[in-house]
Amino acid sequence: MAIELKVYELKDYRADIHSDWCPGCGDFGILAAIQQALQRLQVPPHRVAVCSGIGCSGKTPHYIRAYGFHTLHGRVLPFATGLKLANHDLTVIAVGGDGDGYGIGAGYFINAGRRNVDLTYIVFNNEVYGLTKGQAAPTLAQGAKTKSMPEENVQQAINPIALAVGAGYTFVARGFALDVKHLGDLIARAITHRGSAFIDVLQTCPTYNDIHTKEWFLGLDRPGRQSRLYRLEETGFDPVVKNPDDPEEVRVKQLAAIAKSYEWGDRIPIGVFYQVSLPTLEDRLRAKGILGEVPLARTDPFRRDVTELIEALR
Amino acid sequence: MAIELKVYELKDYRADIHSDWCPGCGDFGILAAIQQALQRLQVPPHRVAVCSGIGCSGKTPHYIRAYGFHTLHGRVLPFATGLKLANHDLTVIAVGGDGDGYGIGAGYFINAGRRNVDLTYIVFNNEVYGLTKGQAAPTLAQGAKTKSMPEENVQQAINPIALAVGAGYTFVARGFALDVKHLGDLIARAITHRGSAFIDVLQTCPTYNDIHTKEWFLGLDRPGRQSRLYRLEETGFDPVVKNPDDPEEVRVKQLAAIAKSYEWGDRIPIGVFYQVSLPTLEDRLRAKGILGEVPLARTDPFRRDVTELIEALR
Amino acid sequence: MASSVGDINWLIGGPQGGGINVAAETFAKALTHGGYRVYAYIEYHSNIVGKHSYYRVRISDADRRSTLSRVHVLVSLDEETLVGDTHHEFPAHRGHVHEVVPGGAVVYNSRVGFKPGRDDLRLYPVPYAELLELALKEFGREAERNRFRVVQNVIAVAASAAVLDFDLKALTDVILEGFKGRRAEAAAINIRAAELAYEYIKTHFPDDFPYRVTALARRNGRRPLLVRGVQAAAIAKIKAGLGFQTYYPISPATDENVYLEAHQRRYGFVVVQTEDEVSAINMAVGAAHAGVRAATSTSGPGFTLMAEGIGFASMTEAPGPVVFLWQRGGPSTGLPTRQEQADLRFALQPAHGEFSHIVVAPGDVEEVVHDAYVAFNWAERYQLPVIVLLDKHLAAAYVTLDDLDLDDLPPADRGLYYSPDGQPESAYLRYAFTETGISPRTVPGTEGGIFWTTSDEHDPRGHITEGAENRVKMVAKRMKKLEVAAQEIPLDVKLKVYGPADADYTVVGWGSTKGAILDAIDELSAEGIRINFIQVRLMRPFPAAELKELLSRANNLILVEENYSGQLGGLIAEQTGMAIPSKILKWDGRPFTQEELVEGLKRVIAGGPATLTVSHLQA
Amino acid sequence: MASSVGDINWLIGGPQGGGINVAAETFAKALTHGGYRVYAYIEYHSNIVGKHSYYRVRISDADRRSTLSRVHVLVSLDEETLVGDTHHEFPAHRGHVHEVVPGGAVVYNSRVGFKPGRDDLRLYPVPYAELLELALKEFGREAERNRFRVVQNVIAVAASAAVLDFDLKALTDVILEGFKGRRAEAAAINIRAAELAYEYIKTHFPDDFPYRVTALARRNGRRPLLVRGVQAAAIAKIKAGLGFQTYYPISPATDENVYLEAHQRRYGFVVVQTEDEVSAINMAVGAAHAGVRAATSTSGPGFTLMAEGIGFASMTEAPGPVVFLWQRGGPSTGLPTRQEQADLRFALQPAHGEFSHIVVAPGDVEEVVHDAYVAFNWAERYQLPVIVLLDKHLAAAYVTLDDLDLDDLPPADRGLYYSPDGQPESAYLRYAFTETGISPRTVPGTEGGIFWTTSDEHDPRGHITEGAENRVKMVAKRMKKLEVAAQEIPLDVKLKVYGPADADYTVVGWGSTKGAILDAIDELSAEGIRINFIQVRLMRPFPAAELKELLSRANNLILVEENYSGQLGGLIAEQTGMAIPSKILKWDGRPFTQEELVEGLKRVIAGGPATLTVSHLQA
Ligand SMILES: Cc1ncc(C[n+]2csc(CCOP(=O)(O)OP(=O)(O)O)c2C)c(N)n1
Ligand SMILES: Cc1ncc(C[n+]2csc(CCOP(=O)(O)OP(=O)(O)O)c2C)c(N)n1
Ligand code: SF4
Ligand code: SF4
Ligand SMILES: [Mg+2]
Ligand SMILES: [Mg+2]
Repeated sequence: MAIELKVYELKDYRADIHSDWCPGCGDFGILAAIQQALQRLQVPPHRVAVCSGIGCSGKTPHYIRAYGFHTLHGRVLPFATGLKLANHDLTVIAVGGDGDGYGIGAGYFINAGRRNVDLTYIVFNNEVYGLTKGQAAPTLAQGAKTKSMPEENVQQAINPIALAVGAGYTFVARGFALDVKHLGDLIARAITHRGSAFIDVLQTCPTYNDIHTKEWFLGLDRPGRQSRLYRLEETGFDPVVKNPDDPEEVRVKQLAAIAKSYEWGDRIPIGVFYQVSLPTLEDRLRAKGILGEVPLARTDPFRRDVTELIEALR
Repeated sequence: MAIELKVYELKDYRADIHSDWCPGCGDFGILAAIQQALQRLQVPPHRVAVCSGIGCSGKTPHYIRAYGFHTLHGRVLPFATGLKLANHDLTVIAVGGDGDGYGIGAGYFINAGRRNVDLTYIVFNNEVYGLTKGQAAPTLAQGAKTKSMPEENVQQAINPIALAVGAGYTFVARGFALDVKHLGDLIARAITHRGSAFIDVLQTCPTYNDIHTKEWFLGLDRPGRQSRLYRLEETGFDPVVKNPDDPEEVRVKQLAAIAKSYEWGDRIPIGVFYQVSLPTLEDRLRAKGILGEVPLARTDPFRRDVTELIEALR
Repeated sequence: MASSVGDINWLIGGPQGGGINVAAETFAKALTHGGYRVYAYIEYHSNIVGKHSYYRVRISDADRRSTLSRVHVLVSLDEETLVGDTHHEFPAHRGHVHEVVPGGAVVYNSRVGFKPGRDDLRLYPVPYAELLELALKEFGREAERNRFRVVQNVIAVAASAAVLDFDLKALTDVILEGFKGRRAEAAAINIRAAELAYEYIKTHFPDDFPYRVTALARRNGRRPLLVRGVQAAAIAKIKAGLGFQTYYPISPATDENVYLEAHQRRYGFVVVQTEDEVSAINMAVGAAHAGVRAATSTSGPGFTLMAEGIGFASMTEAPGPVVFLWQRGGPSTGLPTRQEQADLRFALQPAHGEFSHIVVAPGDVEEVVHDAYVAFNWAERYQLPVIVLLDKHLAAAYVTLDDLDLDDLPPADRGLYYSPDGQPESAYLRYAFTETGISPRTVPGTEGGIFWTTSDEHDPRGHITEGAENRVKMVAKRMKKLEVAAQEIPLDVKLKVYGPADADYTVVGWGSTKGAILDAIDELSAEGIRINFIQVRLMRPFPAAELKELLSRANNLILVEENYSGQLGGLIAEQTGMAIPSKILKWDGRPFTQEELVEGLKRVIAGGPATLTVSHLQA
Repeated sequence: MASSVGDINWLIGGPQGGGINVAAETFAKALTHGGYRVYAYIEYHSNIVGKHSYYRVRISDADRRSTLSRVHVLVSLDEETLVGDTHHEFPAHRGHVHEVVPGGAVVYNSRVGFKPGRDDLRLYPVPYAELLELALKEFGREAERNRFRVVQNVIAVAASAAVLDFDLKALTDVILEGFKGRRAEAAAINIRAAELAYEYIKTHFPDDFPYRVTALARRNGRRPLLVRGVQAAAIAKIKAGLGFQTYYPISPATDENVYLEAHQRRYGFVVVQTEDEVSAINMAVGAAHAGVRAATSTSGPGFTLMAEGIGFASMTEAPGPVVFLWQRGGPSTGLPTRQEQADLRFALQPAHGEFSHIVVAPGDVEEVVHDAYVAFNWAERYQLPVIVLLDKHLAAAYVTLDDLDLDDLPPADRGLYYSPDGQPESAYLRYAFTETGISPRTVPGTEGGIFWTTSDEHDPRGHITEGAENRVKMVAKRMKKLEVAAQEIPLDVKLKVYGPADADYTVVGWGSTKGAILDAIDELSAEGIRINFIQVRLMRPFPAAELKELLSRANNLILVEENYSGQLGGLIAEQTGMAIPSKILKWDGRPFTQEELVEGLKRVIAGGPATLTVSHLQA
């Protein structure tokens, strides 16, 4: 009997449902990039779980043909972590907005960095709360005022890349929603990376964010119409730690990543800022003999003999 | 009539109640340092509000003669922020454990950095959950195992200093609980600093943390018995941003602080890592005409005329 | 002055984000200025652009407080409004044509190839785009037709106004008011487009539509208000001396917060957008302890995150905050933009353990004003958190009122303060045991008034203690305050009765169903049915004795709620031991229309099933 | 075999963190090995070192399930145990001497200048330090007297064993077992110290203490178990196939988690310590959706943070998790290490909106095993979260059992799975409408089984929809599962009746008060009072009809609860319309002792007040 070698096409990653994002929303680009990455890696759709928080971004799983979990506002990382640990054979992608991830979800964003579970976390950074009609997100600069805001923002913006490095993510990158090809590459690298991979995606929100628009990112407002974005990999920037056991190299690479993260305005880097190969939480649990090769979800735990536990109480 | 010039003594900051910390707990040192700082600055006790989370550390307010708010686990920063904005004449000090601040409170730790409200946040970093009997806190290194833990820690530690800088705190320091004088100085500087001041305090927990003990910090285990701690200010390290409007200087100083934060093991820096003078949230609200000079708690808002609001609905 | 218009229901439908709100609210305002009483309500999706949204404006010469199912004039901005989304695997609706009364009007874009599938309608196909083009041409701005696409909404509205024979000038005046500042240049184009559409109808269609809103004179010469719950709540809070408001964006509470944000400078209070609702409640508790009147606003999902902070506020006897809970469809994220009354049970016990708090549920805009205001008095007098339980219906529905009367509100009551004069500091016990359970407080910063507080059980000084005797007394002290509140709160804030005392049927309900219930019993009374209504307002402390008394005297009780399980019914059974035999329940995310409720009540009266489910579909 | 010992209550008190647990548990185990039935329970502060803690061990030859107030042997490790902390501004207790029965024993350090203030006690001053010194000398380790200070506890225990004439060898055997591995070297010193103390009593005091526990023969030759709720729950969970457990440290749930952590390697499941309870619940929901049996354990403050996740699990019909809620004194942080049954109301409606979940409240260790186990079957069969409601009393109390019987438990029931074979992927509807409301599920990773899920309202495929018709059906579908569960769950898991069917008095209660209630009605029955007990176990779906039937047949109902407001009473009134006229309530953070409850019941029977407050103080 011949083994059928199925090749997945892009359409195999598309769910049969129409999106309700605004026309021109950057989310379309991110969606396409995720689908391209999955297709490039030929991950079977039924081996993928896409989890999301709540927001415009949160609707993403519905548009992908894969197991889709549209969870709670700010809780996507704990959910995805539980899912992955329960079935480590799945390719787990978590997505969410910047309010979702850095506002209400900030504690989970930081603490997931401590675990290095093998999953990919993509934040749709549009600097606003899209679905609730354009309030400032934690990435909006202090003093900025988008068209939907009655007053300028009084709170400072956080620096997602610096926080991700500080929290311990082992793959830290930034993408641009409208550069689908490049973003697709980043996502594919993130999925391939063993460990917690984080991608902050600069996402245009034509409806509410009239400051950082497609035109602005692409520099169409500038005399030479030169894009504000540049690719780190094209500048020879080397984000990858060669020897993870060398604390000095780790420190240097982390600092370089953080230093890069401060660049903003006329030149904005996208690409991989930092990458290191460290044991995942799954590896550590396996090393302790707690987790086996077979995912928990496929074990048969119904024949356990607990006599010894009871006897120990005598 | 002569104005009575009251001079506050240390005892004026002591509450008439016995502490229930374990003998030798580092918390005693932090308590003394807070009291010394307040006395040095001669802040009248009734003008001080000490707020805390839940944990051994959370009991601190009870031992200080000042308005004392022992709040919820992980919520001290939002609480203290509300208190301060409602009465900006008060000196507000928030304290809590490392589990409290970096675990359950991580989201508030990060987001408070975005506001720069004028308060001082002191984290009692003992690497364990003291009050719940010694589980790993988010500052305990991966692979470490204290005497109370059944297994080695599988999660990585976060880097509080790097996160605080990334989150936007305008004063970032580290102290040592048993160097009361130095810590008292740091706290006094933090209180004097206008904006959100953060101090991570290395705190010994003789009951549960048998790794980073007083002896270890002081290097009593080393051949030369040389302390592992050193003071940044004694090395000529300059943490202070001279020109807050110069993004380049800000970036350099922030990176220097983060670089320093990676030093651990044989040489551990204490002192101020970073300081910048930026408008506080109160300043920004005042600049907008929202907040006045008189604290909200002392305004009389009961004679408001809302006719114009009603007329606008016709 | 024209004769009674009776009730006319105007409905406009179109894609979300396409300006449907402005269109409907402009018309509603024009009608109000024209002397009509309107009740206007929007249904929309949790989506920014594109999904189906519709807005009903009920036009009457008497005060109405509910929507109607039957439509007299349907104005459609797109095809889906007419035919629904039946091409989907799981369609969400089948359009609005079936709701139009025989002889009713359908105004639509003549470009849409519309087949009504029934022949009792008056069809008004209007060339939206062509009329827009004409208007733009007059200003030489045809090139900007895309930018001005939204003016088609005005065309549709003006066309419907013509059908109804409504005064064009009254409409264009409101349009003009809408364009202030730098947008003023667009006013002329809009007004011209309205005129063209109006003319178009008058020219092409006979002027004999049976429903007409030929303008009434204004009552007592003054323009009435057009007001919705979020505005009423915000104004009452400002009046009450609000000092500090926190929020995290969430529908349907956001509008209240946006309103407050816009007025903080003028009145000198602070609004903080927090990182989540946990932060929102705890900041507000901090501010309350600091001595300001503090509040926060949210809906179910956010409220669930405030649970911990509410228990904390109560345990530490904070003088607040006041929490505004604008219910929406649950559970979980649920139906973010739809109506439901399903958070009552949760609001009554929103965290672990036993603690005192007050829950009040206003039923209309006037009560929103009252309750939002007095909630701050209660919070400070009894030193506990107060929950004002509202909902999306109250938040969003516009109603015509002659005035908002704030003069009859009681004065600010800040409760008991401790005055330290002359006494040693040790004399002050923040949690002193008293007869009422209320201990005089101080405001941090007061010399001689230092206190401690903790979420752990504590002694009168506020220090932790686990002693059994103190525990027994402290719990009782905190709970005692609720008994005192129950004695002090006036009866009509607890309960209200509408209609004849000796009715044959008694409807029991709460919150925003009040409007539909009052309109329905009006209609039934007119048909000779003797029916009245008991409105339960105060949910905690519950007026058990007072209600029991009323219920025992009533004849046939009928519970009306917008949830699945009849939560008020459960609460009444728990508190009075009396079960209400008949229930009319609705949980489809839409408020009762008057007809739905009338129909439901008639079925119950005719001996229908004990539990009757009403849905938007069945009406 | 010796004759009946009746009931003997041994109490040891001393500073927290000073080894009091080990001392008491060692003695309890020795007694169990000696053939006695013990019931042992600790009271301690939320503090690490120094505050007053005490441990009661009730010794009997019959099974007892509650503690006693009256003390026969008081063993004090410090002065506070004797005289309390009455020097404080707000004292927490006045020591335990007043609890000792006339003729009872007080064992204490002879260095303490103790004046009992009553002359009906037998005093046993023992030179703790000197005896320790003697023992150390024999091993040449006097220099280490500080390190071995804790051996004084053994001295005190051994002295009390001598007073009770308990077999020294039985005690030293257990001491020996306690020192394994690198601590073995200390065993000899401890044993020698015990011998010296035992001798000291036998030498210096007459051997005529009236209460004696001269060892019994072991029943059926086998050592019985000494087990507490946290262990029972953990073992049952392992047996049930637990795959994934999350937790955030919190008393009194931590011990269950520590137990599970210690056994994850052996049984191949994963325990994750999360950053908070929000994370704990959501991770567990993720794992449940992924197809493993998932659980989390917490107490009130943590549970309040899980509210949101529970609503989410229910809305998405996750097959779990099972949430173990170990109640403690509330509200807010409250009394972290004390007993209360005050989270029932909250557990019944732990989040906004209406959703289905199951709540079960076991009353003793055997039921903990059963309920913890079947909870996983329910979670998967009905695809909803299940709450097992326990408390600190159940968690901490050690009880003697002959065995833990796991053989009678039903087999694992994983509910309905969808099998994709041959069918097109589009055929699969994760939320298909069915008669039972249960839709067959797939496990992520299954080819042909792809589904979507969302916390928003959704269509059968799991995509968002706000359509009214779907909404009406989806809510009803989710709630229907509860009705099915109500039909399928056996009656004795819902309710149990103990005692004569035609009793004159019927106690109604739930959870861990069961032990005290059974012991109290035993005592009252022996006095000729005809009294029985209805235990309510299943709180949701509530067995309203079954209970109403029972209650209507009962004569005089008496509610017994460890909370302020009588929460079960409220639930019963809500569900059955029946109010229970008499209540015995206790909310001082300590479980009912047998005497307290007997006394309370007698007062009610004698026509006492309708609501009776019982406190530790009054007994
Ligand atoms: C607990 C809770 N609070 C608030 C909301 C309301 N809410 C829905 S989406 C959203 C924010 C969306 O912003 P973001 O996360 O940046 O996503 P975007 O829409 O921009 O993609 C909020 C606050 C909610 N669903 N749940
Ligand atoms: C919501 C909630 N979860 C859990 C707890 C239990 N708890 C009390 S203190 C504590 C941790 C204490 O650790 P840390 O914050 O480091 O303070 P420390 O005791 O070490 O000073 C925990 C988890 C709680 N009080 N509230
Ligand atoms: S509001 Fe912004 S983020 Fe949301 S769908 Fe529209 S364009 Fe996209
Ligand atoms: S447990 Fe540790 S942190 Fe807590 S009081 Fe004891 S020594 Fe201090
Ligand atoms: Mg966003
Ligand atoms: Mg700690």
